[in-house]
Amino acid sequence: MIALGTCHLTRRFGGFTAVDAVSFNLLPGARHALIGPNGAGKTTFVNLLSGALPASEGQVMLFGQDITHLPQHARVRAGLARTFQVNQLFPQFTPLESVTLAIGEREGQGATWWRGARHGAEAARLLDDLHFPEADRTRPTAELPYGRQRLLEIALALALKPRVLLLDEPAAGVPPAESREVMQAIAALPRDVAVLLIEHDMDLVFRFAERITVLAFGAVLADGEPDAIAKDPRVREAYLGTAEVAHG
Amino acid sequence: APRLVQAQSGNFRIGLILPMTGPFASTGRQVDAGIKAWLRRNGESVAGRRIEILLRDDTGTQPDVTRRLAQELVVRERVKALAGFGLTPLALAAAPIATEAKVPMVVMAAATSVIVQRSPFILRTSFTLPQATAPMAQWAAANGIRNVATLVTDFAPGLDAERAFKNRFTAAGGRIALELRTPLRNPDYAPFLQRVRDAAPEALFIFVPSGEGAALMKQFAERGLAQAGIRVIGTGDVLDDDILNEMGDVTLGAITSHHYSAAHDSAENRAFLESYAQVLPNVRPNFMAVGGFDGMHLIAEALKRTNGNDDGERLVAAAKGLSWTSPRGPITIDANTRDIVQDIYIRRAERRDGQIWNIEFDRIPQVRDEG
Amino acid sequence: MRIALHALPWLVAIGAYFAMPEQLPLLSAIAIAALFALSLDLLVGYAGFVTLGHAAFFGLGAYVAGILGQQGWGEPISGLLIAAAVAALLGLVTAPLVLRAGELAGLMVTLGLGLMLYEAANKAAFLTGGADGLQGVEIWPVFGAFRFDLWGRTAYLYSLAVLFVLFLLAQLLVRSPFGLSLRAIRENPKRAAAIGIPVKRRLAAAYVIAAAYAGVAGALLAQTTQFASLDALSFQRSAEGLLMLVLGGLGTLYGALIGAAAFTIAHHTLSEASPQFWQFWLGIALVALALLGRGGLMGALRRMTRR
Amino acid sequence: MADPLLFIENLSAGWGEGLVLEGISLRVEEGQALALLGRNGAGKTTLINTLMGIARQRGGAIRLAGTVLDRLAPERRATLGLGWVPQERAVFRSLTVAENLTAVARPGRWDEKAVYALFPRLAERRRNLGSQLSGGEQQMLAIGRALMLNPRLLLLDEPLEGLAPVIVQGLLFAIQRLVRDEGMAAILIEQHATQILPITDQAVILDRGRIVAKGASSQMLAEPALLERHLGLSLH
Amino acid sequence: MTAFLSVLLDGFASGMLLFVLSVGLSVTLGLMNVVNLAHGAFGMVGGYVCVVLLNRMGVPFPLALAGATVAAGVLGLVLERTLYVRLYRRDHLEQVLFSIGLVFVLGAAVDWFMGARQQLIQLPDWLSGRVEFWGVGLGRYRIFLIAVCGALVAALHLGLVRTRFGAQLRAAVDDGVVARGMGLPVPRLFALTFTLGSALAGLGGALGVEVLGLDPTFPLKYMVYFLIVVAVGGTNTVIGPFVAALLLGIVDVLGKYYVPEVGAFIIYTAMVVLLLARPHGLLKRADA
Ligand SMILES: Nc1ncnc2c1ncn2[C@@H]1O[C@H](COP(=O)(O)OP(=O)(O)OP(=O)(O)O)[C@@H](O)[C@H]1O
Ligand SMILES: Nc1ncnc2c1ncn2[C@@H]1O[C@H](COP(=O)(O)OP(=O)(O)OP(=O)(O)O)[C@@H](O)[C@H]1O
Ligand SMILES: [Mg+2]
Ligand SMILES: [Mg+2]
Repeated sequence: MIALGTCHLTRRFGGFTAVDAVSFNLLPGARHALIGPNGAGKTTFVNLLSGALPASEGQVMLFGQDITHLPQHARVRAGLARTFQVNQLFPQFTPLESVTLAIGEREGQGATWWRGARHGAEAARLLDDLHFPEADRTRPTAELPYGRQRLLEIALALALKPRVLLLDEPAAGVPPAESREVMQAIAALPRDVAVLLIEHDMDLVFRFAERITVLAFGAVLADGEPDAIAKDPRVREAYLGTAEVAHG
Repeated sequence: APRLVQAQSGNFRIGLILPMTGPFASTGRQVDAGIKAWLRRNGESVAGRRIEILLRDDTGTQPDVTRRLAQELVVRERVKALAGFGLTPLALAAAPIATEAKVPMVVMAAATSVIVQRSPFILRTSFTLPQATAPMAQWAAANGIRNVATLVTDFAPGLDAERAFKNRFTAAGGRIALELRTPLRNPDYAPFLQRVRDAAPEALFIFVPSGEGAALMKQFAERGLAQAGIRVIGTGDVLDDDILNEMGDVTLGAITSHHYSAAHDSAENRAFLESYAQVLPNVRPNFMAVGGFDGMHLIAEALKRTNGNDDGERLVAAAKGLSWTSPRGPITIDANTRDIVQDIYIRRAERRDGQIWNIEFDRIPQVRDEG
Repeated sequence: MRIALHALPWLVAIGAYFAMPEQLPLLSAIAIAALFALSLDLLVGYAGFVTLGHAAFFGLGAYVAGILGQQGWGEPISGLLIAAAVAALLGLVTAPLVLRAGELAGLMVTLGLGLMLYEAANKAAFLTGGADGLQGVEIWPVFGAFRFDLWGRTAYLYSLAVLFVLFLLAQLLVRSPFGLSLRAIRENPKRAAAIGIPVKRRLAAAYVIAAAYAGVAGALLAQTTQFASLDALSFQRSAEGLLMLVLGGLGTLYGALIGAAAFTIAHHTLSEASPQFWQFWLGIALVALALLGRGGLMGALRRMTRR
Repeated sequence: MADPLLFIENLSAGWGEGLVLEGISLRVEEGQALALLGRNGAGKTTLINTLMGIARQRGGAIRLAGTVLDRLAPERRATLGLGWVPQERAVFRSLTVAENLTAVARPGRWDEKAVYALFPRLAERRRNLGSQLSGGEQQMLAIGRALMLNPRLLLLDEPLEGLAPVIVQGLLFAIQRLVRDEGMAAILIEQHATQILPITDQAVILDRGRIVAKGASSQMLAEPALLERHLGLSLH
Repeated sequence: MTAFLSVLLDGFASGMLLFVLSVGLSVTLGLMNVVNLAHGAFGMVGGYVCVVLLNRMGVPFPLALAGATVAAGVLGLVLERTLYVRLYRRDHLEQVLFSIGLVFVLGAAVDWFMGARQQLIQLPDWLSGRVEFWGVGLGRYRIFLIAVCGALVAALHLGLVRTRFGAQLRAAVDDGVVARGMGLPVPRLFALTFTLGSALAGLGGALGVEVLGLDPTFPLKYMVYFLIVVAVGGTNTVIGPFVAALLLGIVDVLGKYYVPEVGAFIIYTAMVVLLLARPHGLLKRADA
């Protein structure tokens, strides 16, 4: 069984092909990283998977179901959650409110109109798990320091209890110490949750990933075990440069 | 609980509801000035009671506001007469209040036929469109015009005018070549006039609300319809005295029918012009102003006849059948319909002493509404 | 303390009935305007969806209730419900069009649809009375007992009661998860979709609810004045509703009440004092408020109470 | 003694009524790079934004080459020689890449061509709108845009975030060259202290709005315990 | 056939007028992102200035046009510096509240000085009447409108949208704070542009007097049309609104000529259809 798969997935903007016939599989429970040069099409790929952008061609399958034409919210219902590279938060909501809202939607209570919101306790527990400081939970999101907003970005995705989680540069702007904590929380997700991580911090990537796919110019350049990728000369030239790669 | 108190002394309050702002503001200004002119001329005391006018703005477009204002005026301000009413829908909205409160309601501007039937307390001192239009049709037929296009604004008075013209003109053997209705808002007359040109009638009959006539006449000239041998005929609204002079040479020669022209030659009118000039200098009174002037006169006469008694039913009874010589000429309030009966004049726009006037050259005496 | 604060507007409203028995027509007008502004608040203030054509629903409600009354069904409460249903139906039909277009274009589509309905009502004179308005509306006494009188007592209490009930309902709505999700959509539709909120469906629901509310407001106007006219459908009506809402403050529900009251009273008093130039003073007031007070009157009130 | 390029004394600043920074004193000489370190919320961005005149300065003094900046509008500061790369990048969304660069250009060594040479990717996307760039491309554009001002002092708020490793290397090298060879000065914020300490001359660590450590970068690199204490950072 | 051409040209001219009236709004709303519903009020002021110069002072028509443009521009500049500056960063709806208030104030002020009546002007001889080309007639004034408008479009497109000034302006609108941080004189850019928008409104108002008439309700009466043009045309451009205005003018006039019964339906339907087909403006594709 494949958790999330694509078949010749393509996205064009005018004459420019950002994602070029990508066929890709994410296994249940995978700890998979997607790396590649800037503008390679990683975020666009995630947007296609999550339904934020319609595909020009190709298919997206989630647990065997064709979701290519499902709207975003239906994909979320089906167990697919994502974070954004550039924060997408509710500026006037407090973190607690935001997470409560996400949990409520997950539980299918978003259309309830006759009583107040529940799930406050579960939201608090989730923020505890992520070491989200108590004092920042009830301030408007807009006033939080950037790093805290990044953390909330992840909390919102985790609140949905996804079976497939797509993380677009979750650690960018977060100090290494904290990002490690975050990645630990993600690594500690149930073993059947598949995670796709996009990240330019190679420490994190090689610490986390069991498998790596490299995207360049919209197409798959390489795919394999971390060790093999680290040694691949094409990947070194296009992406890694002379960086030391830690092994975790 | 509030109650209508029957006061027989003190001020006689009149609730005057007019469009003082908005697209029809000039109507309100004219009527208001007409009333002020009457008070200036005749004094503010009638049958021992001081006349007090409470002016309210209905903006000309909101019937529910008009209705509420009428309601407030009778309930809170205890007015003993309602007056004004610039447009048909607004008058219609207020009619039930007059009925229920039993106060006379003097319509000074609105001109659709039906209005007076909506309440036994309504009296009218303006005119009706059929009343002003039918004589135009008759004159046209009698003066060798056989084939006419009509162009009216698409709202109740316009439809009244269209119907009246058609009935009378075809009855007299004429033919309607084309019937056009222009929208009330954003009328661009060019395409309509182009159609008129295509149809090439002998004359074009026009009714548009006052103020609109300017744009229409300009377009008429610009399109060269006159050169194409098409004459302009219409009701006096088109060549409203308020702006006639500024409309310029394009109006010269246009024939219209109406009940009042500022150029009307009579002692009453000269006196009216004089007091009006004291109220609103530099503005020529138009048919709206004379409607206000005569409406005020009607209320005052009725009040005199009841010896200052302000009971609404008695006031209306006293007003019915009244006749007098107005600045426009002899007029009567029909005892049955409570509508106005008046002379209608056929006029031609001409330049006199450097100014343009509607010069009356024919008269159809004592015309009734045939709505 | 909080409860007292919440009860205050309603106590004022009931007090006004006794204190100002001669001002009841104005007070009814305020209640109706408040309901209209409230319906806009649900859509604009909470869901963040601005419309310029909301009068379409107001006017439709007015004509439905009016035509019912004219055709011999003058029972007021069922009239309100039918008007609400018809307005909601129009909302349901037009929602996909309006939501399809996106922000500025959607706004203009609401405007266009509103203007089209206006023209349609104008042309359908056999049904609506055209530019003359709907004549001969007769509304039966409320509960068979309270006649709509010249002083406007029944009209006011009836309008106020309807406003009160719908206000409570609105309050329930905005505090519920549904209401929260509307606010979330306003704050960030992209993220809202990514946490599984069906954005368009929720907005459509808000649109339909707001339409029903506006329909009731229109029906109230038609019933209490026993009259309906084109101006109920006009752009001016939509714009005035928005002005009241912004004046009072968006997204608080109370702002709609305060804004409607303030605007209507200011309009009324100024135009009584100066029938020709009241717009000057009203304009000055609006400009000053826009410059001074963020969040409208409610914002100003909040800042004052916080001190 | 001659004024340093940037002179900050006893600065306090914040947002609205709140105070974030207190008692900050700093100097940056021409041709020097300063690393500004600290945890999330320490006030790094607030410091940079205060220099730009965007956060509110409440006390103390800021001078750029002797000119008092305290009350100057942001645009004046920019023309005096500050080149700012905001943390959120904030490229102009409705301008193309080329327009983003030319709209702010001031004469000097850095022009469109030089920026494209540093970031070839931008040249390829020259006609794209700012809103249609990838995250990393936006970062490059934000840096390029600041360079187009030909500033005397670059303020780089987490400029490496979101850039591919190979680009990071190139950029770090370029900054080093700018400072050493062209005499530009720079303040660099970065979460990964180890990445920028090697290319900066001095370093400052902020914690809760105060300077808690200050010294030569090389010395800091040699003191992992200090970094760990203030940044919660273990180097390996 | 000649009738058709004649009507088509009328529609063209009517669209041109619509454009001149709205172009100021596409500058303030489209480029500056300020919901300036008082746009029509600046047009009205321009119109009245033109009327006064022409009728009371006997100034030649072209000079009166220039006077109207300058007067509206100066008024815009003064109001921008004193009032509008405070509203740039506010909610769009608060801008609506403000600008409607301003419409009321200016409308009432004009009423105070000039009265509520229609204001009319007499065109000079060289602009009145009609010329015929191969049997197709067109009013001289409409030809004049077409010429002025064509020149405006070209000037604005080349001088405002596609220049460094235009890019700086858009940058300032995208993010005023960052733009200032990049050394752009944002307040000056805004003041200049707002002045330009108001001046254009004034010119439009003055040109419109002859065709549309003028009274204190002018700003509200035509507000809907201005909005339609800008919304259908799309923001960030002047060519879009230009095409939109032409299209709407032609559709409106042809509709009135061939199917006068449907009245104003046509223009509204056209607008809704265009908006649904091209939500981001005529010249932009949805996903670009
Ligand atoms: N709406 C759009 N129109 C045109 N081009 C676009 C659009 N969106 C993205 N692109 C282009 O598609 C390419 C891929 O972008 P994408 O955001 O997927 O890159 P990425 O791999 O996530 O890069 P990064 O690592 O920098 O985030 C980029 O070159 C970008 O400029
Ligand atoms: N625009 C703002 N409005 C109000 N408060 C702000 C704003 N920006 C930052 N703050 C507050 O200032 C304090 C310092 O934040 P700042 O962004 O300067 O930290 P930082 O060191 O840059 O953190 P990070 O590493 O997350 O970028 C925080 O408490 C934050 O909430
Ligand atoms: Mg990306
Ligand atoms: Mg920061």
